[in-house]
Amino acid sequence: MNIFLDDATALVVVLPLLIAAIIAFIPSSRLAWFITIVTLVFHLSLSVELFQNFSSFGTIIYEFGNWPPPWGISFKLDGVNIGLQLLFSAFVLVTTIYSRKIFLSEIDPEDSGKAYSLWLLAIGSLNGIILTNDIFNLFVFLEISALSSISLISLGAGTNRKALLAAFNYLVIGAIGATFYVIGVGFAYAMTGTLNMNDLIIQLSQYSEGQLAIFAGMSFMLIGLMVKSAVFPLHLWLPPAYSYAPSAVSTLFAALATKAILIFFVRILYEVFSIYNGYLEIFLDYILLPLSLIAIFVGTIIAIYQNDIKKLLAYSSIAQIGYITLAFSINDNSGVLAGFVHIFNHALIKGGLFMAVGYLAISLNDRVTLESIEGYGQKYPITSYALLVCGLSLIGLPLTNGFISKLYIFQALYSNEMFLTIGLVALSSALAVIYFWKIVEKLFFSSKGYEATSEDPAIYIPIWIIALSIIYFGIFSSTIVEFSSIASESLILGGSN
Amino acid sequence: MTDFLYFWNHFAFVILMVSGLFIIITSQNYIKKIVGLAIFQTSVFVFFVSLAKIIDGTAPILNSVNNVYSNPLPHVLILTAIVVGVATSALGLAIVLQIYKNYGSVEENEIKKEELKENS
Amino acid sequence: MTNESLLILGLLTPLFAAFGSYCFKNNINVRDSFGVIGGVITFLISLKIFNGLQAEEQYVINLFTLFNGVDFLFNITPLGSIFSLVASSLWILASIYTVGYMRGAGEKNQTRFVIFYSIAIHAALAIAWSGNLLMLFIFYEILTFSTFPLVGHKQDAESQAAGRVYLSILVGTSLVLFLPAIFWVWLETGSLNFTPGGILEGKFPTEYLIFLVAMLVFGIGKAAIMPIHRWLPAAMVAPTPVSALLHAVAVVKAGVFSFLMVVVYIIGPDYLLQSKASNWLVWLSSFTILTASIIAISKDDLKARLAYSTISQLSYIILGAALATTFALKGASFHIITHALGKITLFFCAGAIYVTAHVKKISELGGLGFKTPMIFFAYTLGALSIIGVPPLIGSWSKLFLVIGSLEADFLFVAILLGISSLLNIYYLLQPVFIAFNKKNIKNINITKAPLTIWPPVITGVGCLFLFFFSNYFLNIINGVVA
Amino acid sequence: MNFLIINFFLISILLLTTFYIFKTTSLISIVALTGIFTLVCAAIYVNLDAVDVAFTEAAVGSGISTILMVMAVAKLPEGKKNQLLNLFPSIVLSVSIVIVLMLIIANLPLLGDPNAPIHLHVTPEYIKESKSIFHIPNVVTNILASYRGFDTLGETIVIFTAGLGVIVLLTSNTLNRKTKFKKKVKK
Repeated sequence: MNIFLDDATALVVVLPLLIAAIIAFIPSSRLAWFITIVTLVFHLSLSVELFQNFSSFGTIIYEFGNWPPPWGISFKLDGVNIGLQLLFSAFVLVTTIYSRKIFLSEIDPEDSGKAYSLWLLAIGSLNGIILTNDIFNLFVFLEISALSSISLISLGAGTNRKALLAAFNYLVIGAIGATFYVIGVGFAYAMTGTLNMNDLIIQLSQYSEGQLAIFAGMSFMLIGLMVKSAVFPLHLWLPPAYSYAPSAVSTLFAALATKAILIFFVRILYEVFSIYNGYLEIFLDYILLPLSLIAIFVGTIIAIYQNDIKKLLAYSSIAQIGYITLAFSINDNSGVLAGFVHIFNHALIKGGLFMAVGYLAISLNDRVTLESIEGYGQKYPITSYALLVCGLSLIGLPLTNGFISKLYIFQALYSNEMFLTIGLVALSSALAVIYFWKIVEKLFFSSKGYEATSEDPAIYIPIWIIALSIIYFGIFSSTIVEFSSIASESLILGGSN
Repeated sequence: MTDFLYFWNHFAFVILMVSGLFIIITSQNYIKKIVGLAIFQTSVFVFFVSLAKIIDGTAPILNSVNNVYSNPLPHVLILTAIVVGVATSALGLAIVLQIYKNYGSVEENEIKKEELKENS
Repeated sequence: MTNESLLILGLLTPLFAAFGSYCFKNNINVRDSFGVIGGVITFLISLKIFNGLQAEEQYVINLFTLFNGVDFLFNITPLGSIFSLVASSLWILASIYTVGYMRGAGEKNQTRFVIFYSIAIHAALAIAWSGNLLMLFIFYEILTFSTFPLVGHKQDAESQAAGRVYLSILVGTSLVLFLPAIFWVWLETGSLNFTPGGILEGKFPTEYLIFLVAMLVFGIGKAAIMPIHRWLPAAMVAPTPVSALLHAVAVVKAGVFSFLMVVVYIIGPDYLLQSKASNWLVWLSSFTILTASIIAISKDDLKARLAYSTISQLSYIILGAALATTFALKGASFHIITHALGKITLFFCAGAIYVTAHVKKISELGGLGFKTPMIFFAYTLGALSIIGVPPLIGSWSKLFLVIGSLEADFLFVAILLGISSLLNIYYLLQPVFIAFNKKNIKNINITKAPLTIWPPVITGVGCLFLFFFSNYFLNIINGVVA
Repeated sequence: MNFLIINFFLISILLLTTFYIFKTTSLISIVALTGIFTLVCAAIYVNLDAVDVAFTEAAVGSGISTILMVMAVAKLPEGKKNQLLNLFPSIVLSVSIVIVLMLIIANLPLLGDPNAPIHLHVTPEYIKESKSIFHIPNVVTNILASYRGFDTLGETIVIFTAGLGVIVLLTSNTLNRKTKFKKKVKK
């Protein structure tokens, strides 16, 4: 075990990527799934180990090939990403357990080796995005994750051919986003000569000339990342991609993909951009804040008018990402803290919702629309109640973790005296009731009567793990808040260590 | 005049990038969109390689004649980026083939029309 | 039995009743008896707690910390014990009545109905006993969600639309106004605990108190002050036991109770009185009292008329809270009891009339009084109590309110209360006159449903009987204000 | 200064090719033009001392990419007449991007400026250490294989991912065979 520990930081990323190559051509779907599970259990144990290392020794910098930064590539595990790393490992394991039956009914068993291979590639690359400390290396991971996501999404064409259009759309928009990011990297590199995040900060604080070019570089990087993390108005690829992907895939992406990228987004905002405080303020107050508010309302209102439930959830994601960026646009500790809290909580909530809807999708063998699920609360009670729990959390009722998010967002807004925004956020959370209640009404209070069907424990147990964790973190919120405060403090206070 | 020559690469970067974007947005043919994407990405490659150049420098291969070398790091980055770009195009082409199989067309506006018809 | 376990048992009993009903869903007699048994147990517990509070015992239970300064806390206040006593005692009668009504009217999905009925009572009890504002909010929401299936019980287009109005107004106002108001209090004071005398004084910017009061009174949509009253008439499509529960016991009372709790234990009556932040509310609630009464007169549907009467009566309580003087608060607290008793009698009667005679409209009541005299006897008692005629219990609360308004130098309000009583007389007693008018006699087939007749008679006689035992309540009401 | 003039002409050819790609509607012609485009790029890279990049561009961009395109286009119908949609918004977008970028790139170091920050930081170490540690004359290879070897691993994985994706799309049962998965596709 010890030989792994030294390289644990790299292994959490490299291991899934390498195992992916092994399982790609395994014909047995069960074996492929089993290897994936074993890999991810190992992944989780490494993450726990990393967390313990972090809590006793602080920030971990891993240098590839022992080349010290800025000459080589390095990973950085600090307060900002340690919490997400842990959540990520745990969540992908749960999702993978859940994915088996879903894949079996949406993807031909002969393809599931390839599907799990792409699945591991997506996991490894997203983890790389979380950990990397090199701005160009991030681009490579962005591309791996984009290509594997696109392939997985296009597998949804087995049930609906629109998945192909969604995948192509994502490919084009995603590539534009990634290229914007690289242009930004180019500008930043041209002015500083470095690619390492920490060194970039040091270099930038030394150069006083060419601020406009650096500002432009940062803006390009941010725009690229905003495309990738579906920040309004650059979100157009997300709803079709999430709603036509195979259900298990939607779960993974909705919960984690955008969050991983958002982590790097705030890193650039608060670690690099903060050197140019004037620009940062302008960007936050006049661009990010209004965009987030528009995202919240547009996402919510479009979601209200959706009939297809996966699409509805996808638009709700746009609004929820809006909440996260809204919190991040408050330039102090409380705002960033709230943003991190909501990143954790929304990952759980949206993951749980997509899981439950995914189960309904495979039992229906069709698109999950408001009409088609009428009375399914009686037919599939266990799954439906899990959906109810997640949905109540999405609205932000007390005793669920959604409430904790709301609490911290309100606190951050209040301490910055943004009272109008508080009103708008409160209003939007009430609007969220409308679209969620449309689902509940159809599920539980429909005139169609069904006998309860026996549900598959392999699917509902993972769903309920998420649902229970939503309640657990709603009542005992200290874990998530602690992770978030470590993250926000190391981001705001200890920017470069 | 020489300033203009020095500036020409940056100018080309901007023009290429914008025309790539323009082709992606306006053209309805999926293949052409992929080509537009390739042009868009190539603009960045040109930009990076231009950054690396030093006047009177040579290719960054150590020799005894010259001591000034162009910057090798952007070259490395662009090597990666080229491969990534081609990989993206390849995947895009595969998707386009599947789209053709399913829809019988590779023109975006036609497919959208068909989708609308199907929905109504 | 320790105080803590008593409290927990009281909270869990309705849930056990719900679970029991679910387990015995195939044996309808056993299923329905759980409601009655649960009612008796919670009533006894509430009574014991009510007496215990007068003996200055403490009923506090703190399970865990939710977040900084806010615990998962139950703490029974005198006001809470009154509300829990009302809710639990009327639950017994309501569940007996439910059996008669639901079977008599042949409703579907009775098991679901019984279960959510019990859960709603649980939520009402938890609201009554909650120890801080957030706990109150949690159970306030649970109450809303658990009564939604009751409102939309018939599952036809009309009741679904009504259910949506009900839910969207109540949840909407609570999320947009109530919850931010709670956050505001927490952010300013760092606490949400119900403390006698309030927690705001000295910590909250007085000039903004008026906004807080507005957020609270409109955010607590269950209090049905105009213009947030639309949900209440909409919810009338529900079966009558629900209307009785909603409009007399659990839901609307939870609303006004919440507002009273805020005034008494969060803002503090003295602070509110000094700041004059609720003067506008006096006017608004007066307006609601009058307008709702006038609308009630125009309604021919008996339940709709009673619904508007409820809106009007609830504003008495809001008015009392807004006046914030000692007597006004006493009157408001007492009015929770008296109005609950009176209004549940009226609703029981309306339901009984529907089940026995299949009549909903007031104009079609002609001659019914001779065929079902017991119902109209009970109805008259309930109506007189609400009007405030001595020697019925309702006269006490009105008296206190009048004194309270004079105490606060609102002579206008005292006059208004008089006018409102006159209107009450008209719209509440008109059905009785029609029913006992020989000219209008119609041939109506009477179905016998004794289980729907006795509960209103009991509550009606209760209105009369308890007038003489009002001291029993007054002791603890004095404790509310002190 | 010869390289500047050559550079000028090559870049001009590149821009001209782009214009023709935009104008042409025949797919096979577009593919051919793309081939020319990448070859001109390769020439530009050689002129700018990026021989490794030029080699890769010629092999991967001009070679493999063109072959893939030809293979794809062979299976597709001829391109339709140019149908340009969204013309107005894209013109507005393009013009605004051009203006913004022109302002910004005016701040960048000019082509070949030996005092640009990128030539002063990090890179000198690479060249120095290449001499002393690796004894491999090609600095690009050193960086690619050692300093930034992890990027190269990532690059390989990108190719693997794309390859896998192409295999899935073109040969998988889920998408291609008339199994139960195919039936559900709405025609």
